[in-house]
Amino acid sequence: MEAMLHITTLHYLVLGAALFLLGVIGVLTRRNVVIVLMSIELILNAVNLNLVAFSRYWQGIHGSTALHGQVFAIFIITDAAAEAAVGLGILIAFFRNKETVNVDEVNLLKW
Amino acid sequence: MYSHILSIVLFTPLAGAILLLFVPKENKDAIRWIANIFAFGGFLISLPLVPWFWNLRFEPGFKFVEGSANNWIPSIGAGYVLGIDGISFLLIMLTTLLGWISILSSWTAIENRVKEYYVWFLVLQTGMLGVFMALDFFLFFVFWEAMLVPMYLLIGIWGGPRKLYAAIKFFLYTLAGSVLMLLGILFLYFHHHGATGVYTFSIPELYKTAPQIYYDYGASAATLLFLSFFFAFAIKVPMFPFHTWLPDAHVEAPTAGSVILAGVLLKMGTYGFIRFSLPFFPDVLMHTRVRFWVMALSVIAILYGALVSLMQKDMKKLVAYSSVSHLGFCTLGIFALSPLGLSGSVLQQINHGVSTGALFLIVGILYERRHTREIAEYGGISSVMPVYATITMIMFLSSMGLPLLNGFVGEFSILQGTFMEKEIAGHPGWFWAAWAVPGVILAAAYLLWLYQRVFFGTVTNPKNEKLHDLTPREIATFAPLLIMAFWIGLYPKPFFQILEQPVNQLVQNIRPDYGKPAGTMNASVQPRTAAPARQDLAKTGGIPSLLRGKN
Amino acid sequence: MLFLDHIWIIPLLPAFGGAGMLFFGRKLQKATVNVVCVGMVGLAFIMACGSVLQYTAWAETHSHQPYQTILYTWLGGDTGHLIYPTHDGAQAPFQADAGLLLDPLSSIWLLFVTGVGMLIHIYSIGYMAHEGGYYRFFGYLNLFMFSMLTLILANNYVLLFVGWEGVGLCSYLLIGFYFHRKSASDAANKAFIVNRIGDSGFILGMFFIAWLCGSLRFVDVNAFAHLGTHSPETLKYITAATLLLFVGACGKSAQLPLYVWLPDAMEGPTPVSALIHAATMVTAGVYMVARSNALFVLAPTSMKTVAIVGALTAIFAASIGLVQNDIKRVLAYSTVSQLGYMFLALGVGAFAAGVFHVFTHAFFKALLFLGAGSVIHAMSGEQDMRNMGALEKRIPVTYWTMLIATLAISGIPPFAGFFSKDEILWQTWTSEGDAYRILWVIGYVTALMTAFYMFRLVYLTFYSKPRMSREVEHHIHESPKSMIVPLVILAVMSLFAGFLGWPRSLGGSDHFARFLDPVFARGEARTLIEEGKAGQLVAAEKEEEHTSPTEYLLMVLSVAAAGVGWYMAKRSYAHAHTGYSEPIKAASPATYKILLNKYYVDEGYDYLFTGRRKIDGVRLGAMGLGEASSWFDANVVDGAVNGAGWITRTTARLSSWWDKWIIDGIGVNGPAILARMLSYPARLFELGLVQWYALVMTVGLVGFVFYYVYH
Amino acid sequence: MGVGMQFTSTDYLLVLPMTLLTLFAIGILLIDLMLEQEQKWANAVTAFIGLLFSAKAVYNIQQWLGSRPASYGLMQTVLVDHVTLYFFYLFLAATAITILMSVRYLEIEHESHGEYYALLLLSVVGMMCMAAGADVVLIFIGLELMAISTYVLVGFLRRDRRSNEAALKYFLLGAFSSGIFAYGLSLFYGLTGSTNLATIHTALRQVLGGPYEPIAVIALLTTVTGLLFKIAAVPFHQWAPDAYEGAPTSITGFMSVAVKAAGWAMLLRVLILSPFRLGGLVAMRSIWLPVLIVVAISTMTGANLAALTQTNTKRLLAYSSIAHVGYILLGLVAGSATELNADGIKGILIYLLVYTFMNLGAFGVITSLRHRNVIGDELDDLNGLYSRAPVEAVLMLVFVLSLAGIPPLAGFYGKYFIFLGLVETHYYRLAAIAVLYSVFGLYYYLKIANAMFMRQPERGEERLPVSYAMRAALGVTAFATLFIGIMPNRFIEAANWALGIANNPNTAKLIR
Repeated sequence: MEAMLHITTLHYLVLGAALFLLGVIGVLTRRNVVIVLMSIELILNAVNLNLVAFSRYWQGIHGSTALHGQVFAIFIITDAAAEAAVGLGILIAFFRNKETVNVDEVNLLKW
Repeated sequence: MYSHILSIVLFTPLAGAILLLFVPKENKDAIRWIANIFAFGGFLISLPLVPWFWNLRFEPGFKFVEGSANNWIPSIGAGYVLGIDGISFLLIMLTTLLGWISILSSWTAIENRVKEYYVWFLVLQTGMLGVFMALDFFLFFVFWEAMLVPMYLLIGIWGGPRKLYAAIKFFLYTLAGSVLMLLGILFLYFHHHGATGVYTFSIPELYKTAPQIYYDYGASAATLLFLSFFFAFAIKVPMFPFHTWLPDAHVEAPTAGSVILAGVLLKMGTYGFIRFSLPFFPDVLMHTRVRFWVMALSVIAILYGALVSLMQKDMKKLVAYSSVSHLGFCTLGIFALSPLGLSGSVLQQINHGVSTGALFLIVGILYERRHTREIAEYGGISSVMPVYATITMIMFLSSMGLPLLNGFVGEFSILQGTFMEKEIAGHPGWFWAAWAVPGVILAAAYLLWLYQRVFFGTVTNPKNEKLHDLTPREIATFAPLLIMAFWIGLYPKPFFQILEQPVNQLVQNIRPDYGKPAGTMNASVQPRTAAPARQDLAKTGGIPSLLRGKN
Repeated sequence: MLFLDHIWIIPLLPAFGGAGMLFFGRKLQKATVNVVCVGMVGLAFIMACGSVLQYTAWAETHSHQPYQTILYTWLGGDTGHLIYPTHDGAQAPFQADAGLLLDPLSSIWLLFVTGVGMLIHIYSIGYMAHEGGYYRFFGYLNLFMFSMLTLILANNYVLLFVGWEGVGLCSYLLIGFYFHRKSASDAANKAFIVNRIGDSGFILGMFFIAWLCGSLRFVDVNAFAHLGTHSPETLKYITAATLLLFVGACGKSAQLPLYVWLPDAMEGPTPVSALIHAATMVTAGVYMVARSNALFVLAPTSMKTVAIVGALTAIFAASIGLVQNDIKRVLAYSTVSQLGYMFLALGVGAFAAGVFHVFTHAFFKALLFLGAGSVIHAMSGEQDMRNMGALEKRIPVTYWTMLIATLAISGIPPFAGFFSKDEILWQTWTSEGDAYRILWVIGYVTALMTAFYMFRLVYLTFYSKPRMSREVEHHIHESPKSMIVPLVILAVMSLFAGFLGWPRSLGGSDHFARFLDPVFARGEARTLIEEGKAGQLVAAEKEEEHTSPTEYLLMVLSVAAAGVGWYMAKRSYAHAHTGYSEPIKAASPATYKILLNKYYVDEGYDYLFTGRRKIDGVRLGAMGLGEASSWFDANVVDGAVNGAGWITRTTARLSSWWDKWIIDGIGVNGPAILARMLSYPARLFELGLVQWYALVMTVGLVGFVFYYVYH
Repeated sequence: MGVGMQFTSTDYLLVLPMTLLTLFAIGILLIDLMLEQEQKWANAVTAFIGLLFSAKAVYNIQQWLGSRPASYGLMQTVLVDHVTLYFFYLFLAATAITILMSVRYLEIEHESHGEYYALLLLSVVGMMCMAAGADVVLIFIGLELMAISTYVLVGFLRRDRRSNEAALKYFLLGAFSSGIFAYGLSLFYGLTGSTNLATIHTALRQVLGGPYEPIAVIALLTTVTGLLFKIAAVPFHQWAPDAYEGAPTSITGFMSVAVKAAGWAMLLRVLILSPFRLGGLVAMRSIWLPVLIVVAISTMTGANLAALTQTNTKRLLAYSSIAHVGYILLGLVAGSATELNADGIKGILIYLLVYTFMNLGAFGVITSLRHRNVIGDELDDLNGLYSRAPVEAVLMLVFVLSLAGIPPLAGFYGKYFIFLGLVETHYYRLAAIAVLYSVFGLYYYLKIANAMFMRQPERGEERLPVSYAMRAALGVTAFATLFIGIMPNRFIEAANWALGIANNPNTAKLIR
């Protein structure tokens, strides 16, 4: 039993979960749309982290070809980029008409 | 012709409606003529049924059956199957007749959006006929609900001041009842499959298995199922606590709409009771508590409706409430579950169609001339419009059940049919009859009082001095009703003969112990399995057991 | 058998007349109307006479069977498959034929209905000459004849009920003939509705009979009644049935407590009062009970009820009649009273006597009314006797005929009334049991009263001092021929009709009763058993008893009573001048007041049932509820009508309130309103803020997670 | 894992529809550059042709499949079965109708750009991936492709604040939800070591200790959240009303129909891979079934209540479409109650079919009301519509009644099969609730009918110009609504075919 710190999948999971929660909280609390956007990215990163960690984990079991997780992660990264682009585009269009980036002022449509 | 008569009768009005779509809506007279021609044609085309049916009147089962089960939507086992027995035959004739009369009656009454009006009216006509003809539950349900739409529009577009409220109330109220029925239908559908391994909505087929539900699922389940149908029909009739849509709908609806509403639509409820509730849930109906409630509600409706109509200030509302009372008689006759009561009930339905239909026309005629239905606005009319007054008197008398007019025949048979039962829900039959009889007195009271206030006395209101008497067209609308009133009153024998076979068969199925008149049993509905068989069914329970219990 | 075989034509003749009048009458000349309507009734009368004659011949050879002819099956499919269970579980077909039955009983009615009917039609020609709606009047009259004849000739209860309701309708139409007068249409409604109350009893009674016998034909019912012994339970039902039938009779024949409509019915034209409310229609009840005698005798309770109600009605109405001033009302109450007599007779089992009284009464009461009509005609519409007097010379024919009628009704021999009334009293007396002696006393007193008020009428009208105004006096004239002739004929009849029932005790041979024997014999015999007079089963023995000294004594007594009545009337009114004094008033003002106000019955009904009258500010009965609810309406239900009418109307208002606010309100609109109310929070949920939405999502998610992870 | 890396003709065939659409999308973008403002209609035509080609491709697949129920492709990532094809046809039809509805509308809005049609086609590609994907990666990518295109389309009216806002909200929440969704998928990958739904299924069977394995539960619920968001079920629905109201009306129709259908395709895929090959998360049914029941009830309740008092037609229809999701969810409940229940699933398919036509029709009518200076999406804009545009009014009546489920209109059969399934699987209470809510729903549909037929128009009686394309669109939708209503058999058989059920109800059983 040498006191050497093993970083197991669980650690990654916990980290992922933490990121995820941070992201969620960010989405729920921040006023600035841009930051909300970033929080969403945070969530996606949590996902990526999970995927990569799991991919590692399963390689340990099925051998080195179990790359689905990593592939998925790559896709998600791409997707995140696309989302960001579109999101910012929409935000700009919005900003053009209503000089604000505060979510709580996005309240024309309701009830 | 002979083999497809029902389809022809059914779709003639619809054809008219479709034809009307191609007439420019500015050309009002052409539209009126076409509509009337088709309505009258619909009536004429239904006439051949009379001799043809007459020859078959004692034959068991449904006549003029058309189409085969599952030929419409095979993948769910629904078919376009039409067929009639004595009960539906009479109601169909009533529908074609009233349809024509009410369309004729709205010649001058409807001035705006004429085309639309007649289109919807003809569509409504087809819908109602379909309800009475359908031998497939799915088809029945389609007609049953589809027919709400045109009625809703008729009330809502050409109605009075509170038309929106009335129209929506009518639609929602009646729909609320019927959706639960849909679930009930589906239950029967699966139960039948469980029993026979066949999915079908064919009503004669369901007749065979539905009564078993009582033994497969127990009394309470069967009762719930019964209720799911009961509400649909009770609302349509309308029976006592469910009647409040009626006055609103009637008061707001245009005259012709009221005529059809009272004359035909309400009959769908009673028809539903006779066609479905009775054969499907005989044991539930014989159940004391259920029987007591349905009888009690009928009696309450009779008295309550009469009492309320007594104090109405609006003629139309008065007539509307009187319908509640009259329909109370009909349901009383139905739930007495005796051949006499049943035939009386059907006859009374026809009578109500004729008399109350006429009453609404009568109110409509005054309304057309004075644009008010306040009783207080009138008085001494009989000196201004003698012909009108005479016809009104006759129709009032027929409505209050004066002998030699139609009303009496129906009420008398209903009351006697109820009276003669030794025991209904723990009370002797005469107990129920005795409760119903005051309705006859009250009927005289509210109608005569109305007549006195409207027709007797001197013309006090200057607006009433110039009223012109009935035009030939208006007289023409009344003529057939008068003829019917006197015919049924003086010589109802044919009607009783037409009704004899179906009602006896019904009672046979509900109460096999009831006295057995020879040769009225019907093959299409076989009596439920004998008591011992029921026992083991009850024991084993559940659908699979039916496979065993079937023979 | 020309007539008998075509007996069904008899009711149809007036039916055609009536229908013709109602549909085409407006265009016709009065002459045509007369020819048609009077002609129809005339023909009917001729056919009636013919049929009855042929029947009597026919009956000889057919052991006095009733003659029955069935036109077609009216109710029911005539296939015997539409069945119902009877009380003993047997199956009976639902059936009622349009069939006619002629037997001695119906023959008698047939004769006097058509006969008197015809006379009154003729009379009306003159009387109604100047009235509007001439054709309408005759149309209704013919319609009435049709209904009445149906009622008489029906061979089963249902068809009888047809006529029963029919006459009710016609009386409604004729009472309301002057429909522009509110009082008239009110009276009409009152008549119809009160009759309906009786009819509902009748219907139920019919059902009981059908339930017991499995048929409503009179022959079957009689057969059932006559067959051997009945179980006590059956007898119980028979009692119920007969009592219910009697309720119907009370309505139609104006017995306590349903008599109230008849006096008001005088709103109608006088010929109507004569025909319908004196001679024919009101005797329908008697006819029906007599028709059901076989059943009634099986139910002693019912018999007693009939007798008591009859006697009470008789004296009750007579006492009111003592002080009335309206000439027609006097006659109306006297009619009620005489009807009571008839029921008394039926009640004690003296059916023949009762019928005989109907027969004689038909003539002299019709005559009285027509006479009164003639008087009113002469007095140009005046009906109050206080403004008449000394018409003896001015309208002699009327005077003489009315005098004869008065003698007849007062029971002065040898006028018709004497025989029938005496017979009734005698039969009452001979019935076993003290109760019947009391009834006899009542009847006797009634006889006295009758004589008094009738002669009071005569004296106030024809003798005494003229009390009418100048110009009225100026116009007084004898009525036209068409009115006089019937009066004379009727007078003759009232003089001689009684001879038909000339009692054996006076050396006659009671043709009338003998004629009716086939109908009643067994019935009366049965009563005797019921009354424990085992000894007198046979009619022969009755005869011996008949000739007992008691009978002569009673006869003398009743004549004496009439005489006394006459004398008292003469003494107090022979010389009445303007402002004369009523003897009863002098004797005891209180009594007079009560009588004048008809025992305050109408008022009482108003207090108890309708509540149209207050007792020192407090409303009882319906209006009590009415006021409460109308207060409620005014404050709660906006725009609800205030004030209330009949008890039903009040209940109706309550129920309609219930309808509008409870059933409709909570039951139907309630959900709708509730839903709309719920709709707004559901929408408010939709804040429009992204983060709020995200929060909701998250909460939803977390909620599910928590549910599953910790449950 | 020795999967052959070379593509076979099968692979090409199976993805041909997507490929074609993608090519046409790009083509449109290119062509658009050379088109003058008044020639923009050409884009629409191109897009339409693209759809036709794609449809032909789908038909080819159908032919090629023949009697075989399904076929895998692209290394097990694509699973094309009859249901998939059914959905393909549905997407294509919906998109085609949308395009017909859009042409004139965009001109009025002065926003007729090629991107619009390109994005439409691309989103269809995404939908097809969702419907065909057997691998969560593909499904997720498809989802994003569809979603992102739709974000843009929702915000397509750049100058309209409501449009911007709708887009922004939709985007933020959409991204948020797909994040959550992806997180769930990642967890599943962790649990099973595979992204292939079939494998996930088998693996889950072994992995699961009890069904209440916490990780699994969290994974499931997060995933389901993502799915329910896409079909806009309470409580994940709130984006829908805003997005629907703000978006261009044509797109609102498109979203409420095609996007929702795609969401359903994905839902079915993930939860029960395919009627021919159970997979996905079906093993955890005991967990997600109750969730679905709760969601279904709350969806019907919330949506119906909120719709009751709406004054904006688009928003009202948005809520109504949410309510419909509630019914369809009940279909899934019935459909997966025991072993798969034919009628329940069939209910979903038929419901989506009829819903496509009637709802698109309704939005089509609203779109046609859009003309100069009148947006026409307020309930009052419908007042007296009958006198202004009788045809539209009657059609609208047909559509709303069909939405309310009045026979004999298409909508009835959707509800019918749902109820059928519920009764068959003994969910009597749910059935009762559902039917009562359907009555409830009728009320606000009648509000539309009242406005059109029984109220007087505020504005003049001037008739509305209606483009031929729009007429075609309305004609098709109306015809379908009526025809399916009166002669439903063929369509029911189509659903049967999709599920591989015999047409004779007596022998109709799912293969497994």
